[in-house]
Amino acid sequence: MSVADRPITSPVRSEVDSYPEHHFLNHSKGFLSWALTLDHKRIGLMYLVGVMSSFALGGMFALMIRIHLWNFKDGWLSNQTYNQVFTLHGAIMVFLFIIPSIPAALGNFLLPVMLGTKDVAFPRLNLSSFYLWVTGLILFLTALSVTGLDTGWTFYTPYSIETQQGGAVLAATFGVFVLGFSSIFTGLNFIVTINTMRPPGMTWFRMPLFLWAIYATSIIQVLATPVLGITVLLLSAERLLGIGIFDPKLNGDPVTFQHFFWFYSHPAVYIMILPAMGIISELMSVHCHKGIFGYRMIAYSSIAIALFGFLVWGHHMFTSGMADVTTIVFSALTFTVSIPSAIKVFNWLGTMYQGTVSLNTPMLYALAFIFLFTIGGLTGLPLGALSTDMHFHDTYFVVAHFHYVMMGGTLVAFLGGVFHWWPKMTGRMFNDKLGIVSAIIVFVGFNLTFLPQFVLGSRGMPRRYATYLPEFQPLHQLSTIGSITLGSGLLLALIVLLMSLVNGKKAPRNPWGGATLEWMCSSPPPHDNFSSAPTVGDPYDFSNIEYDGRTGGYVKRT
Amino acid sequence: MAQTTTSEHNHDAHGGHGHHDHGFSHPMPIWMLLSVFFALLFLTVVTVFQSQFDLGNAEIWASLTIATIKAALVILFFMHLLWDKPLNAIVILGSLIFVALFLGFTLMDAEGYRENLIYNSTIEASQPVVPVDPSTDATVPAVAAP
Amino acid sequence: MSFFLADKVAPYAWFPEGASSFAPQVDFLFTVILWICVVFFVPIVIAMGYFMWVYRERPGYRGSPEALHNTAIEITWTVVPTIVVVWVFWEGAMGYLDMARIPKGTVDVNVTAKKWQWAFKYENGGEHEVIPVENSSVKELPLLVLPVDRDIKIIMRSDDVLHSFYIPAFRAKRDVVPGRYNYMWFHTTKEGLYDLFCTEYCGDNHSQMNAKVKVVSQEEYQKALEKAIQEPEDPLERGKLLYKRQGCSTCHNAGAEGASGPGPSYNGSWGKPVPLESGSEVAFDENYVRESILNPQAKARKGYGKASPMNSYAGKLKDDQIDALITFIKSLENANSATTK
Amino acid sequence: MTAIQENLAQVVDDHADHHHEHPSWLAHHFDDAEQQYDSGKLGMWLFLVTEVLFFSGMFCAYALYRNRNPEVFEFCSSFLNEKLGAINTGVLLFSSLTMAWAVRAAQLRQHQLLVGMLGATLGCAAIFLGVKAVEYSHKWELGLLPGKLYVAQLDGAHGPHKGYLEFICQVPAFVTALCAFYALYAFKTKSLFHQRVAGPMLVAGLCFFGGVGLGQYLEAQEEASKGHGGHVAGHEHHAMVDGHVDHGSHEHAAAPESVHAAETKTAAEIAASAATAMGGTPNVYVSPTELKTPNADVNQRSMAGLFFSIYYCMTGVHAIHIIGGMIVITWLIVKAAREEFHEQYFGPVDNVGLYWHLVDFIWIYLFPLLYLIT
Repeated sequence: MSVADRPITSPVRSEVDSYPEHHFLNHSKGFLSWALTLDHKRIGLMYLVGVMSSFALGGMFALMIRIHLWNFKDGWLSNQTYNQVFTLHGAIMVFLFIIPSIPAALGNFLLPVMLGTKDVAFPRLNLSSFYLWVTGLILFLTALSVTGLDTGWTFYTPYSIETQQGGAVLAATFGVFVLGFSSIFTGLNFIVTINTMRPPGMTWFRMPLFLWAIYATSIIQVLATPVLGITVLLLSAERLLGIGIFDPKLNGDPVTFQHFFWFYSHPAVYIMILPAMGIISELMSVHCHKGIFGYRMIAYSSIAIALFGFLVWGHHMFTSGMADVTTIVFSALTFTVSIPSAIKVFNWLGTMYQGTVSLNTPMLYALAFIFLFTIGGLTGLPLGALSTDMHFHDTYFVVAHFHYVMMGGTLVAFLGGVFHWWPKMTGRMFNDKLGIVSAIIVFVGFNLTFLPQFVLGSRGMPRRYATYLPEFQPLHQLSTIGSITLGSGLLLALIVLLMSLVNGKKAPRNPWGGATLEWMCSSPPPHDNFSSAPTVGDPYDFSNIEYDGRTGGYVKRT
Repeated sequence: MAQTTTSEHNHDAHGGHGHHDHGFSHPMPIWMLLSVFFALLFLTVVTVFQSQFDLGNAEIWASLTIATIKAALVILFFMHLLWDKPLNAIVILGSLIFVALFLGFTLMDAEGYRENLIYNSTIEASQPVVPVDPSTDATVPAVAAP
Repeated sequence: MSFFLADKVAPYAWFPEGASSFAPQVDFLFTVILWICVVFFVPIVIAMGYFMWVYRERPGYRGSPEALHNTAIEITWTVVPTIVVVWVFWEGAMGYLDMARIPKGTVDVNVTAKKWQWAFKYENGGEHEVIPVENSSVKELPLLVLPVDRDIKIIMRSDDVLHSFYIPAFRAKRDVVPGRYNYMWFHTTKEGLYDLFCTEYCGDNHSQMNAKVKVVSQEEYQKALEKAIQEPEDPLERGKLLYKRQGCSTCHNAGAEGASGPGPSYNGSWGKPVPLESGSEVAFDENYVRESILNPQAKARKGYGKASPMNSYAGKLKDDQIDALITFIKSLENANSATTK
Repeated sequence: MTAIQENLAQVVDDHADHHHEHPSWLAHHFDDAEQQYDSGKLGMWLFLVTEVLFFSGMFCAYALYRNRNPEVFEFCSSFLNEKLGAINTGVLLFSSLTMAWAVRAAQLRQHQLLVGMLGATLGCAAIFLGVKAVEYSHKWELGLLPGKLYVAQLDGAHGPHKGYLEFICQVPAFVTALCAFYALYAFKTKSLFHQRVAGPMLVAGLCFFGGVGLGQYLEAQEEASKGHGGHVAGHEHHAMVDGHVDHGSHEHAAAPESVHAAETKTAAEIAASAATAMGGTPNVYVSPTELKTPNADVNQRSMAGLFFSIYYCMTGVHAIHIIGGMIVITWLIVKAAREEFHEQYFGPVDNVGLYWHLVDFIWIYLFPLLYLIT
């Protein structure tokens, strides 16, 4: 179908008249007005820039890895360098990009607006958690520049105690500590905001599902991250004083370190995926112009995932010599998590049914998410089942699995969300045609990169290998080609967004026809979001939202 | 959770203790503060006293029970949880559940693989730190190798 | 999707050939899960594409905003997956218990993992031999010989960091954790030469920490055992053997063999004065070599103080073995590093 | 972490200038005082949740290793002076009382009393740290250090390093001096505000050294009882055993007959050590506890060292929280001196109070676990 059919984003629309004179972007000028701002929207934008640039950094490392693996031996990196590269790829992507990406960047911008409040509960705390994030970034860059971290992002002991890169390990662990608190305070802020600051009429079940997801995420952030804090603190004490709690040379127990680490880092997986699911719920309903299917099931399943997520960390340790009983218990609990995730997928499909699907950039990313996340989820089954996991554990099968969930899931949803709310954040429309092209390239490139890795893994190719057996080479080369495609797709997406800032049409109040509160205020929103508490209705009631040719956007029929 | 929304504030959330003249604030009566303090002091004396006897394993549980009573006093009265919004109580008690989860699984597992552990491995770091036995002026040998 | 089906067309596209009693169970469970995935995934994708097309936004079409809820179907798609995963869990757990319960009357092998070398010790105290490999990033690998159709018990210890013992053909994996023993077992079913990997990241040469597993007939196994305990008479040959068997070759380069680092090369250093970390110098002679074997850190060579520290071989080598090594290193007096990488 | 504390509480005067219909203490984005109070309070409770989970990691390590080799913990906890622990517990409990009272004072607009109560809390915190300083420095001199650094010789001989206490006290001394100058300035300018702030700070500074004095007095008592035991054992010309009576006799030091107990035990130990020396199984030490537990090689980095790692981690992190609390309380004193608090706006006092009680709460568990259970 031709894109021009869809009036929503077509570039030849009549001049937008609802563009606001004063909004948060021009509310005040100067560097300090941004550096010291307490406005959640500006903090959100600063996060957005931050996480996107750290994603670029991590992605660069990813490409270095893939290019190195083109040959089964004598790649262009030495073993040491390769180890440092994959470590930094993992650490930067996890701690600097995925975890803050959706909650801290989009969440910060959207939560108060969707909720109908002026700001989050603790604006200063909000700003300080941004600066904590910056501090963490700086510490990671030092770790990178001092000697290069080579422990893997999991800092497993005793390697992290024995490695020669002591300075890097210290810098990185402190970085993780600081980033942990950044994430804790964001979560804390959101929980309080949602609990105590909902305007009259905004009952729990009138909250958009994105907010439910953010709420569930925040619970995990507050409950799990402190354990990571103490873990890395003890680890740096290991390095500095040799306290020996995790050091077998002092009768310490490395397996205990893994328990400590994964008690955070598994729930962290849900910190990454839950907000992504929230975004998809929004995108599906808005771009199908149809209420979300099974609202309550989705809301409850978010909370269920958040809580079950705490019961399954052991499945990262199935082969590490846990006691058999623990292993089996953890395996059983692992499967409980799969159910709520499945429910969500089915509900999204139900949302499309009999809807009015507008195939624009955000929607295509959302559909890509469903495809990729389903693969990611399903390939979790053989990893949760014990006997098969004995074979797949620590192979490329795992690598492919979590990339399908983390990248195919979270990153794609993040991109979809950025495209979806870009007009609201910047007041500019992007070029939808090019956006669609980027979505398709990303989708193809992604599968080309990671599908071969499933086969690699099941044929026994271990993770974190700088050199490998010649028979694996063809699949590795396929994967490398895919990664380059993927990279170019992401680059195109970035270009589309930046171009919109230069020559994008001014965005209407409600370009997609959403029914949640953020579409009720101008784009970009004014400094205080709402001068008076907005009237709250059903966030998914599209019956009286109609396209209005004059503004090029949608309006509520009154 | 509903009573935490701004829409419906009711002072019943403060446990029906009048004090409406103080708005939402709820000053604790001095006698209550003092009696809680002395109760805590008394319990401290008790726990120190009971530690004089060797009760074996029971000692751990005795001390922990007393400590828990003290902690409860602090939380309920000093931290005012008794008159606080139920949500706050849920929050803090919930955290204890997750602590139990964390300790429970980790310790259960550690107990499970205990027999596999190698003790006193002859690795340098775990050598005994007494270099010389004065009586026989000869280096005390390292711990026996497994 | 096509590659999921590849499992049908080419039976060995998905897994390496199975050679242990675990393989059938694992492959069966995986294939079943694979088809479960197909059964869930294909309809989802078809539905997605179908809805995308029929309900696409177009002039003169407006979908109905109804159909927001349907208890029956929601219960269905909650209950069905639940039943499925319960079965998958059960099957997996049973398979795992089989792997965890070690039977009696096994052939025991002691495995010691250290950066970046596997060391295998047979029941009769004999040690593994080393075989050359072509077309790989390493020149030779330790060889573990096992009898076919026997229950093998692997007793694992690590000298330094975490490693993991993985034989894809046997579908068997277990981490090697320092400070404790880990055990695993499997029943060999097929003769052949198989790969053994370290799958827990262990540092610089993690990816070279491989070995070969050779499953042979009972008689050949006995022969291998006898061969394992004897070392050649000639001290030079013996030293050469020990150089590989004791894992010196993983860090020190000798002639054209062995890794170039982290340890210093043996080539052409005999008899010459050696600069030390401490700044002083010492003659590279029998005494120095012996001390460096027994107490490596005592006289660390200049520039190698920072290298990942070598463990002492005190108690691991007999005197005549050390002498043999010395003879071997002595023979490299005029050798020059042919190896580049 | 204190910056966060401030943020949690300080939100209240967050750019109020924009909104003139709001009183200065009510943030622009809150509808009314109660909403602001509830938000702050919920935020604080959530922060306490993170604190609880943060400490749970160390409690987990404690439980794990205690359960793995209890004899180590029995042996090592005899190094800890439980008198000092008990005193500190009392001090913390009292500070909790004053803190709770401070909240009441804030709610009732009793500004003078509020400053007093906060000052008292600050003082107690200082005493606590003073006592801790003595405990730490004493252990360091004995070489009772964490993990790899553990070098205790157990022959009662103090390590070569002396004067750790002086070293620790430098910073507090400097701070106290500053407070003193500030106090002088305050009394010279006769500004009530400055006097209200400087008074408590100076007192707190002095309290620290009070705590040090107290700690040293109690440690000296221990030394005395040990000295006796050491003397007794000294007759046996067995330096190692000597040490053992020293530390082993902690739990007996309370009663006089314990010395005889120590003596008799000593005899047994020499026999034991001699026997084991013959037997070849090496004994690094002989302690009263050994007679109960066959495992004799407790005095190594991998055993006792591990205990002290846990000890220092737990008490150290707790002490850091105390210092953090002191900074926030000082900030509260400043606000209280400005008479900012009233029944509509006492959130900061309440929230800092919650934090302070949690620190107390943690110590209530640390004290028996580390000092008492033998």
